[in-house]
Amino acid sequence: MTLSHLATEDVFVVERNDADFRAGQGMTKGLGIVFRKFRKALFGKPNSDRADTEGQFNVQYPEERLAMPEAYRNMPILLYDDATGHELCTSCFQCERICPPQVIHITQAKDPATGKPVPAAAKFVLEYDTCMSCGYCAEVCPFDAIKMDHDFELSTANHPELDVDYNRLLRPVSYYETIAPTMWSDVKEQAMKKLQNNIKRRPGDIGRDHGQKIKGGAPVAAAATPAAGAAPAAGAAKPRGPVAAIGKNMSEDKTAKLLAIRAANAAKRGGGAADAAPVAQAAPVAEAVAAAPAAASAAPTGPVAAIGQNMSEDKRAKLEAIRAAKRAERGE
Amino acid sequence: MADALTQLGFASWLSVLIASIIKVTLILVGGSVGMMFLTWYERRSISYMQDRRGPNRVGPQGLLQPISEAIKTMTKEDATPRDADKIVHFLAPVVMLGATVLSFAVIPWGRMFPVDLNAAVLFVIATGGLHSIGMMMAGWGSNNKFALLGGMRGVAQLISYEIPQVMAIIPVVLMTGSMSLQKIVEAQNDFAGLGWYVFSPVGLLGFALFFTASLAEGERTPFDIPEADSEIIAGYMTEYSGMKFAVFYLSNYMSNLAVCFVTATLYLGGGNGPGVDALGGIAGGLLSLVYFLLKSFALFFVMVLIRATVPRLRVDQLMSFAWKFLLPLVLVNILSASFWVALLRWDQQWPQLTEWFGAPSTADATNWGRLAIAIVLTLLINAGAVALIMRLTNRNVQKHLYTTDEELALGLS
Amino acid sequence: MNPIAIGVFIVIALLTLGSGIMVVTVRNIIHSALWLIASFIGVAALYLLMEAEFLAVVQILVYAGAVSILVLFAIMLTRQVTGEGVRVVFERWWVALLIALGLFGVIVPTLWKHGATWEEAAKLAQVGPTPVDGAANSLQVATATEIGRSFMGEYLLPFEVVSVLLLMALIGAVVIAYEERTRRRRVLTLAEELALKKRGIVEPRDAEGAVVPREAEGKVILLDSEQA
Amino acid sequence: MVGSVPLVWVLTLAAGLFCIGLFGALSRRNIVGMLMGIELMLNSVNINLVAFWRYLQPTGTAGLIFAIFTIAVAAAEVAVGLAMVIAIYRARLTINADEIDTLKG
Repeated sequence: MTLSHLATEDVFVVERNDADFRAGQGMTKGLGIVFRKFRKALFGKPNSDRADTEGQFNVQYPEERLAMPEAYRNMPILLYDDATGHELCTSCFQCERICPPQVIHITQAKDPATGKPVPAAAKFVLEYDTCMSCGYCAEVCPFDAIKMDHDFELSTANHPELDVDYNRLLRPVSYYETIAPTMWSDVKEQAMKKLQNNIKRRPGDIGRDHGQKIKGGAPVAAAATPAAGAAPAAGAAKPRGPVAAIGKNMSEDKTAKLLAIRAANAAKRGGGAADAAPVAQAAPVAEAVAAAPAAASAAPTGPVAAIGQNMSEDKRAKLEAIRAAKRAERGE
Repeated sequence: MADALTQLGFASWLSVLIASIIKVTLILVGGSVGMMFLTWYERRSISYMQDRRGPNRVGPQGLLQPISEAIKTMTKEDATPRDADKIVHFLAPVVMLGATVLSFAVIPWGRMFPVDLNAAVLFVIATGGLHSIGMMMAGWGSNNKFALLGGMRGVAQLISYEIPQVMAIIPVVLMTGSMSLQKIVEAQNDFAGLGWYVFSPVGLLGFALFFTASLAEGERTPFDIPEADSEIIAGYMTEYSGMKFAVFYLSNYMSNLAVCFVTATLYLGGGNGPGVDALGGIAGGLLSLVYFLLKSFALFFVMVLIRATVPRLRVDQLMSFAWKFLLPLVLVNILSASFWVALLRWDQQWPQLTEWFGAPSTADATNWGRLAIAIVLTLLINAGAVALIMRLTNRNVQKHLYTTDEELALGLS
Repeated sequence: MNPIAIGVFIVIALLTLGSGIMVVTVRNIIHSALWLIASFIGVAALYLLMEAEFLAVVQILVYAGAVSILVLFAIMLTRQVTGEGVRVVFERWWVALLIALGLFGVIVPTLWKHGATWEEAAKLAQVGPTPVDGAANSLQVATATEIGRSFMGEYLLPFEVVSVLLLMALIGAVVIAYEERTRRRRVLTLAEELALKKRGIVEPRDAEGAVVPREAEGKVILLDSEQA
Repeated sequence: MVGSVPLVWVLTLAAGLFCIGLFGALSRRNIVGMLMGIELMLNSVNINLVAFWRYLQPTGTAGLIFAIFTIAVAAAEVAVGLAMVIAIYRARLTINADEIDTLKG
């Protein structure tokens, strides 16, 4: 290696101090420093002052936790009003549109009487496994309905569990207020105003009929421990039949449910999976669970090809069901 | 123990057999438990040196961590490379562990001696030398260039550091007049159990030199060149996994334990200490064991401290350290040890000196005047030698740092 | 008669002889060297059995620890292609076998002829000096201490001769195996090269930028980049 | 050991080892192989020395001393021998005894 191509001033040569470099001296000094660190770490107090470079720094994670910064973002959640139980989401599809990995899937709610769309989501599915925590959805939401959660302990041995729906997405506004007070106080007023407007346009229970909600505006206990927030929702009674429980049997349950919806939509559309249609028409939604195998056998004829090949079976069915439902709504 | 069994009515050969089996079992159990404790001890103390906490989850203060690691290692896949020499590859860890366990045959635990071999000191060194065979087998049998490099480096290192190691023991052997570890421990029992060799100038220098050479023999940092993981993956252990790797690990830590035990026995008085003789019997034996373990683990702490401080040497630095630094000092130490012995015990060692210079004034009691002379003389010799070597080394270092103008002008140095 | 001693002796003898046979018959020269180590250790165990502790330890230290490693190093430094079809023994190896077997056939009957005489002598030799106080007759086998005294007394001249021999072997081995380097090379440090540059000593380069060696006061400046 | 195993057994073992070494030294083409055979022979000689010492003159030291001399000489021999092997290999790129047939170095 030669330095001819370098200018003289390009090279920085460290001048060594002779006195520090006598044989053995540096070693003795170094051993002394290390021993001092050992003594301080073992007998000194745990170090809380970050400016001090000696002492015990470790945070004993499961028991001790560092306070999360307010703007920390992990996974998206949906908010609902503590007092009324109404969700803030109006199914405006802004988040679904902006989501870079396209993991948000919304179905708009409809007035059963008139069939007209209502500013509320009938279904809201989010794939946590593919979500990249970019926070665009929370950024773009005009109604401040979708926010980023601080809970990061989401690991599971059951992969389909990471496709979450309303049951695991909903959090009360008071919970979000505890984890991000200033960020919420900035938007609180307008968000609540918009919600009040939307509630007026929601007939019946639409907009507050998902999962378990605490009514009456009591401060939510779940706010203290985010992980516990989802637990009561899973165990409680469900307002409507086919809402899936979270747990081991979830994927099976959900598949059946989604297939049933898909079959019903297909029947409404009148085309596509023609042989599945009569079954779906004859049976009510709850009984369509029994028809699931038949629907599954018909599935490949649908728009499956458009969906990625490496998707799991139930996810593919689910996505297909949602798309079919949307297509039906658009009146194809 | 064999005598007691014979009195119980066993045949003499049977009682010898039973006693041997019991001893071997105790040594193996003690060695492995000691090794497990050592891994925990090293990880905890080096963590605190680096402002961390180290393993503290499994069991109280993480004491059961080695057991969980052992279970983990045993459940791992035991892979052998396709083109490896299967038998040699398999035998290498066995040879390594066998050599280590052999050295435990003579190493005392406090005042308990499994076997009092006549040449016990040499035996420990010789079994340490057997490690080089295991290393060579592992390096060659793996059919991997990194393994071979590590094996060759390790063997070269072990062979060169064996010389200063053996010669650093010679002063102790001279001062004791025997190579039996038991006699060496007995000889350090003066002054109420505090007559350790390390308190004499000869023993102090010998201790430092022997411990340094032993670090190299045990491949401890800064001499961990055979398994330098940033250069040659894991050296001769590269192609080992699962239980075979665990056996290498076991052998490494057991030999580190052996090094601590031997150093404590040779220079720090073994199980001697104040109160051992006064208590006597089983209580005294237990106290000596406690003293012994304390000394050994303090030595191991120094090893860990060095590991946390000093970076790895280069191969040429390793060799020049052995031949240019350790070896001259060791030779000087032997010289001053002979002065020491001549001054303190010429009546026992060299009767002809008594003829020439007259009999020493008192035969049995400590002769303080002669002791003082011996201390001053050996201190002068040793300190002078150390100062000289340090100065020469320093000049060498500076010569390598700064090249003189003439050398630069010539482009040579 | 001690059955353990006989059993141990037979095991050690089988180990020593078996690995000795493997040394001379195995094709792979490295395996041969490893078997040699096994044989050395067997011999050391035999010494231990014969209460020559010091010698056993020296055997392990010198033979198993040093000589065998030297042999392995030599093999690895002079490794050549070995495989099927490469002869590892001479064509007339059976002559060697005949000679060895013939020698064995001569030695062993001679030994066994004198066996009884030696047994008598051995029995006599095992009796230690008569104790003064009438205690049990105990034989003190010579230990390392006695060996040391003999070296410094009776055998001082042979001892010195052997040390001179070892020194000669040391120097001789270095002289024979030393690879003479005609040119010394040294990689300059950054600081040194910088100092060279500051003094305006820049090595000349050709069109491609490679360094051209040049004569300076009769000595060649050789830098690392010249290796190419 | 001494009371149980006759001296002749040990000597027979030594003779066997000597003959094995002799066969190796005579038959191997590889010089290192020959050296290994010679090492075996030297070891068998040492066994003889130690056996005679232990059985016939256990209080003396002559047998042990000469065994140690043998070990020292063997070590010297191996060092020089292997140095020569390496030098030969450098010059000829072979260490087979029958291929090294010129007298010039």
